[in-house]
Amino acid sequence: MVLLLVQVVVMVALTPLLVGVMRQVRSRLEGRAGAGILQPWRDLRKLFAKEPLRAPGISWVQAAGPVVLVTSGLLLCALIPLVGTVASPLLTDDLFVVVGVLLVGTVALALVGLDAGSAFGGMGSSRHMTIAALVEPTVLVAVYALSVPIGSSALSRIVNARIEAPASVAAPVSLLAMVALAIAVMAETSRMPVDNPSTHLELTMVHEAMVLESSGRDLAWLELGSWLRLGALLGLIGTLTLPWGMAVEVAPVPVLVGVVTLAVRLAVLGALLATLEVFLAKLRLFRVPELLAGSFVLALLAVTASYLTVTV
Amino acid sequence: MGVLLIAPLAACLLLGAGVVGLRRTWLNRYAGVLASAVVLVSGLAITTQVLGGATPTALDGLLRADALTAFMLSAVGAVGLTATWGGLAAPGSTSARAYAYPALIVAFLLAMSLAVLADNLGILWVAIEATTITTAFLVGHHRTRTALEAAWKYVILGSVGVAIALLGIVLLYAATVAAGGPTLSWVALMRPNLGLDPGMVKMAAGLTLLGFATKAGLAPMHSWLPDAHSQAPAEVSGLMSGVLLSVAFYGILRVQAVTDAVIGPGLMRGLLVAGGLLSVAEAGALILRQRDLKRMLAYSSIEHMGVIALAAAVGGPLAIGAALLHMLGHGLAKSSVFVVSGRILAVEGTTQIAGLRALMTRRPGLAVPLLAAMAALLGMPPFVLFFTEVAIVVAGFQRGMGWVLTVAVGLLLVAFIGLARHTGDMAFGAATVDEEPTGSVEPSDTVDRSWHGPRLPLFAALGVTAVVGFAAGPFADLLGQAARVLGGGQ
Amino acid sequence: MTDTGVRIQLALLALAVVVALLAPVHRRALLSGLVVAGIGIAGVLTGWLALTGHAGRLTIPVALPFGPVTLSPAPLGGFFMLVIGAVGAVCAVYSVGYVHGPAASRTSWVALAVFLTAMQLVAASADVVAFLLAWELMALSSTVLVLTEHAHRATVRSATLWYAAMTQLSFFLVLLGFAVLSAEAGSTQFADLAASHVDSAASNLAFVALLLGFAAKAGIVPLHVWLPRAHPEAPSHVSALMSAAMVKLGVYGAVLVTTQLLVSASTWRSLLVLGVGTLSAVYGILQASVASDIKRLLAFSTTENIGLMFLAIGASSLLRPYGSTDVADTALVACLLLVMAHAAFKTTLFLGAGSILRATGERDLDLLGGLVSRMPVTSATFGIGALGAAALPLTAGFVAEWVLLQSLIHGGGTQNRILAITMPVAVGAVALTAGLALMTFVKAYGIAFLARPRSEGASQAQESPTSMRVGLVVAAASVLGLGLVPGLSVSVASRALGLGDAAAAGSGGIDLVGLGATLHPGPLLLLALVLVVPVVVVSVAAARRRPRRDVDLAWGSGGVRVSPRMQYTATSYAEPLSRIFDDSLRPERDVVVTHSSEARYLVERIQYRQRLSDVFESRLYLPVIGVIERVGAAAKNLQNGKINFYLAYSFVAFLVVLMVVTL
Amino acid sequence: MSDQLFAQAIGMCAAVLLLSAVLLVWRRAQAAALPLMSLQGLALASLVAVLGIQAGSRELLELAALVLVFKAVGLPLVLVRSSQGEQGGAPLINTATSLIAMAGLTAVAYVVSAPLSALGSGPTVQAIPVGIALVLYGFLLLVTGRHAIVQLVGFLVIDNGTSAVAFLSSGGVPVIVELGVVLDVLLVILILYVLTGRIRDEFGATDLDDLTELHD
Repeated sequence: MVLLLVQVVVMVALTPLLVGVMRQVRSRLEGRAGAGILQPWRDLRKLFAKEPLRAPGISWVQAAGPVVLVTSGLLLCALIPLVGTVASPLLTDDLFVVVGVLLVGTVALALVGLDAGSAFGGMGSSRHMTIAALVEPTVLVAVYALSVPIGSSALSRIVNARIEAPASVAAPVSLLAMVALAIAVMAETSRMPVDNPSTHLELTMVHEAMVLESSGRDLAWLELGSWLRLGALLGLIGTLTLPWGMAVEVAPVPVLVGVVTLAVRLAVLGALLATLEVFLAKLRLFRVPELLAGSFVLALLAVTASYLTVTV
Repeated sequence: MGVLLIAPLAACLLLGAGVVGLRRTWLNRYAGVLASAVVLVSGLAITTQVLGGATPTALDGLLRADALTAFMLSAVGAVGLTATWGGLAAPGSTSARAYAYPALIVAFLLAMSLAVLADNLGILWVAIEATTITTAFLVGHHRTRTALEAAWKYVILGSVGVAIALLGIVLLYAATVAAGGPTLSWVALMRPNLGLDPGMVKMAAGLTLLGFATKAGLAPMHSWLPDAHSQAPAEVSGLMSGVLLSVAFYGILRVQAVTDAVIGPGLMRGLLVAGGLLSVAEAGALILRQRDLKRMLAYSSIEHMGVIALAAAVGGPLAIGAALLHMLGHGLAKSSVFVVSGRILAVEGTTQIAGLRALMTRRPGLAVPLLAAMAALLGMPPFVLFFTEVAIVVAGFQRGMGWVLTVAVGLLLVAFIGLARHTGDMAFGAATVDEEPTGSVEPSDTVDRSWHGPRLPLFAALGVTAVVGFAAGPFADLLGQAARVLGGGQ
Repeated sequence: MTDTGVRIQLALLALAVVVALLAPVHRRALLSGLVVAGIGIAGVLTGWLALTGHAGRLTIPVALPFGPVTLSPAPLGGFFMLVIGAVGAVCAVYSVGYVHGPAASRTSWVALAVFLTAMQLVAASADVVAFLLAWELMALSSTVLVLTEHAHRATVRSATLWYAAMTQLSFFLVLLGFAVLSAEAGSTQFADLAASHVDSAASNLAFVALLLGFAAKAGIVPLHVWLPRAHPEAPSHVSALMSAAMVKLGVYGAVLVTTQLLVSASTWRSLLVLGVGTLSAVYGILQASVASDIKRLLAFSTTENIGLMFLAIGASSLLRPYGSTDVADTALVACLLLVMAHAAFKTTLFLGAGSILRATGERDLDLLGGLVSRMPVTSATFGIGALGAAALPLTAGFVAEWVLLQSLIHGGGTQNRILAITMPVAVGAVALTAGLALMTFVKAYGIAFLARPRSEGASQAQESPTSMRVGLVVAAASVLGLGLVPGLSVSVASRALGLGDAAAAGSGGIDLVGLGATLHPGPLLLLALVLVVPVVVVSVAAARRRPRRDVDLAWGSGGVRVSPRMQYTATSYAEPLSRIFDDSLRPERDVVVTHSSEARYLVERIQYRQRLSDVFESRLYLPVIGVIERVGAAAKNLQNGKINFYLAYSFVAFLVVLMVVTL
Repeated sequence: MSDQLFAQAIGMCAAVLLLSAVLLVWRRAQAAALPLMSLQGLALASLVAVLGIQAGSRELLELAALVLVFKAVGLPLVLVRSSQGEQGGAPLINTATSLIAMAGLTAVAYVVSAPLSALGSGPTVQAIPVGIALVLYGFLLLVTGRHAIVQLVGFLVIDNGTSAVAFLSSGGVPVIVELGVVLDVLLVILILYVLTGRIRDEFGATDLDDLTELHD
């Protein structure tokens, strides 16, 4: 139980920094000075101080939605083995449960978008849900691919297996699965090829359109919730690709080492993602299904490869 | 013991003479009901005797009553009662002069009772031909051009078809003469190893089956049926559709019992399957685009007779029992629905399906019995036709005729869709077609709740059809004995 | 013991008929509703008795020499009686407040009582004739119920015709299948049929006939066309009963056939069931995601869930011959869990749709909106139902789908190439279905309840009366209850399948022993609550310093005058999907621009109309109907009125018979 | 009556029967052809008489008288009155085709009566195919006839054919059945006579092409 709380506290602290680093890397590459790594923290503090507005016809979903999003983000950080791989018997860190919690957040965000009652909120919510619907097969089949060699879909057992057999990390099956999962994560957290987070053109927005009508602390929670999801998912990819340095038992030194390696992993992946975004153009909305179909085929190949290689 | 057999015939004769002689208004009105009541009562009385183990005979062997006869006589009585009592004319409308109509109805019942009671196949043929004669003028009763046309076709096609049966019976008699024991009595013919020549019996069987199939309305000899039943007055078409077809089929069952003993079931099974499937196919196809209610009901009769033919083809105690029960159920349901169609014609002025709209909202008094009877005909539980159709399919598969039943079931589905669509078009929908009813469903004054005629016969008929499926005890024994009488043992 | 249960139900049915016919009008709804609820509860008890092994026999006399017509539910039948009884009770309580107009008539109440009892008897029957009798009674009573509002809408009649025709097709197929089996076994008792599962051509024929028959009743894709037509037309408590209970009997039949009557190792049979299930799941939810009529959406989602159940059955019969029996058993347990979960959330959703329909008079999502503040209880319960349907954590839907996914991924593909191919495709299909379900129910809930009302009816909506709310709350509670304490439902399901309770664990969680996978929703909920406390504290603190300020205009990127019509509607919400899946949905779109009369360049009004067709209907059913119509037309000139033709028929028949007889 | 004479008499009657039917079809069963019907009745009656004399049973002779009264005199009389001098229209197929059809039907009659040889090989058995041929001719008349009268004649020819087969194959069915049959035939003819009258009042002529209103 302690490990989970540690992970939550660490992630709440780290994720705004992660977003700050990504924005900083991106601005540096684009030749801009950038607002510094702590800018996201400053945004949060400002937003918590401002008063949220309520237009006519908006219901309690406007206030409850952000809280649900943040909570699902926190749950994600608790369940995914980021710092250590010690699984508690009662709290199953099963991948399907993780995906379920992720989807609760997605639904909350979509409902907030719809409740706003403006055309853009509805548009963003519709596109977000369409993409979430098309991403789901990729995520689940990628999970299936990862669970085949171990015979269980519990994350901690997958990561432990990877730690004991480092060669399996580089095996074609896991590579295929990781690429599919990466594309899925980029689509789910509305990053560049699918959606441009820093755009001002409402008609091209997906994620931003849903938070258009929120203000004050609602917007703060929404932003923090999205960052937590981004951080948790990048952390998941990180632990799966670079499983070394994770705490194997709950003791001060390994946990500290785990936290540090987590921070390093997040920073590396964040920077990598930021540089990738600089060089990628945003896909037209109706090309996204092709991307997701491609990632689904990759995941499917991963599964059949894992079966056939084992039998051959 | 034999007096019970003569009772229905004598009573009908007496009634007919009374109608013609006395020419009283009340007698003209109730003649039909009295005659069918007498037939029913004597049928039930004979049933109690038969269940006691006796097989009464009368007129030195010309009439005899075994379980099958008892069942059929009760069926004739029951359906007759439903049709005549249900179709009872309004009190004031029968005049003393119109004695021909009731007299012919009584004669019709007499002919059918004779056909069922006769032990001699010749007398059976004469009685069935007599039914054509008595109903000729009943079909032409309305004196319209179409009624006249229907009557002409009915007489010509009916008599010519049945003449083929006479040829068959003559050849059967010739076979018995050649075998040394000249007889046409069914009891005698059923005695084992009579030594009849198989070739002759085969020819006699084929021709008799074809002849009686005309009167039973099996395709391809059915063409007179839709015209006759749609033009005849409601109670007459109820009687004809309900029980005349079954009496003709009773003839086929009797002949089948005789010939199967000699030449085996092969020939009759083949012919019955062909006739049955053709009937169900043609009825199903023609019901789909049907425009007139009474013609639709006539085709539904052809379809049900096709099913009964298949049951007879399958043979065995389960299938024969199901065929008999199917005859009773179909008779009761069909006569009720014809009575209702008569009332619809009287009240709405047309039986064109396009002309009848939203009966359920405008005239529930007519729509409810129509729907109940149609549900029975469509084979919905708890009505008995559901049990019989299931029994026929199960028996068919148990005796190796699976493919025939599969095709039949497919055709029954087509007929079901046709019947359901037309009944739905007539019964349901908004009352005023041009605009949806606003607010309250209907101002109550336009809703005509009256039944336009006696309710009890319809309740009784449909009630019996619903209950008879579950009636074990004496009824089931009668059915079992009737099936065994036909040598349903093999 | 169960025979007393069945007797009680039949007695209550008689009572319900008497009450419906004799009770005074203003009391009729309450009394009949309670008696029907009594039938439901009696069903639950009988089911429980059957599950706990207290079987008893009740024989009904039948005129024809069939063999005894017996009613003695096996554990599997008991499980379905339990589910159907519960759904029946909830719908009956709900209907006391809901029925109005023709739905409150005597025939409707009698038909409702007969319908519920017939469903119980189908699950309770132990021989072919009892099964078919109850099956057809159920069909007849449900047709009467679907016809309740025939005077109000013209579409009711055509929908009922489709329904009656497809139900009769299903009855005939089941009849043929059982007839083949009884011919094989020589008796009509299920016990004897189960004993004689020989792997011959006849049993293959019987399997296909029975599968198609039960698929037609369950609404599996090629035979699903009646479902989106009949359910929207029936009164809502009837659509709830039909969707949550009646289609389950199709699943009951399929499970009965695959696990008891026709157990066989031939893979083509399980692949057929698996394929049909997958196709139904994906196609059903795809049509649901683009449907804008709320009841049509729910009907298609029923097709999807039934597809998942058939997928589970197919997977279990595919896995069984390859040695992993406990994985196969888990797949069957998943199927029964899906049955319970779907019964729970579909009842909630349909009853919710009913209360929306009663309050606003609208069924089209594009005309609803803003009901969350006007109808709090309905929106809360509909929300929970939507969560369950979208299979989100802590609901019954999630548990069922989790067990299904566990059984699929532990499919042991290593032993066999077919498994190596089918299992991933099945997981992909289940995932796509779950995704689209998510989209569908966010759309349904968001458009119906959130933002501003899009029509007059929606703006004047009031909350529904108590009995409806009681029904809704009980149904929603069952969705959450089954989600939070899945151990109970898993043990019931495994006892129904005769597996003992190997798969249930303490504290309500599931421990799939064979698969080594565990799921404990309780602790997960606790952890979530622990994490939500600080967030709420921060929010409340901020709220005290900075309370929410009301403005009269939403931001809308520029504060333009915002009318409710500018909001997204269900059609526009699903527009990206209909564009992505356009080859299977065949959308027909036309935009009508009406220019103002004075100046040709000024546009007065733009109308966007979109019609989505059901590809199975347009490709499969309409051509077949066309052929039948042409045959009907061609057959007409067989009876062309000329007497010479008729005589020619007789003459030809005479000659043919003469030839047959002599040669 | 010696066997040889008996065989000749039977052959003679059968020949006359067949000839009358052929002539009937040839003359399209017009009103003028009605004497042929009485000829046919006469031939049938004589056939029965010959059988009666051969078997020496008084019953058969009485039957012969009955047949003579009805079939030779009564029914043709009804036919003449119901046709009221109306000249029937042309049948559906021309006379040449109908004659060829009759030849075919005669062949069919002989093929079909093969199983009847089981009755022995007396002269009467040889004559049975004539009876069956008569039935087939009656059917041909019915199918091709476009007039009420033609159909009446066709029906009568079928009935004569059946009676001939009955008497030839088994010396006549039991009396009570024979009486019933004759009564039925008589009643049917009377009904058809009344209906023809009504058709003439309704449609002005007894052309059956007017009777096609009832169709699907």
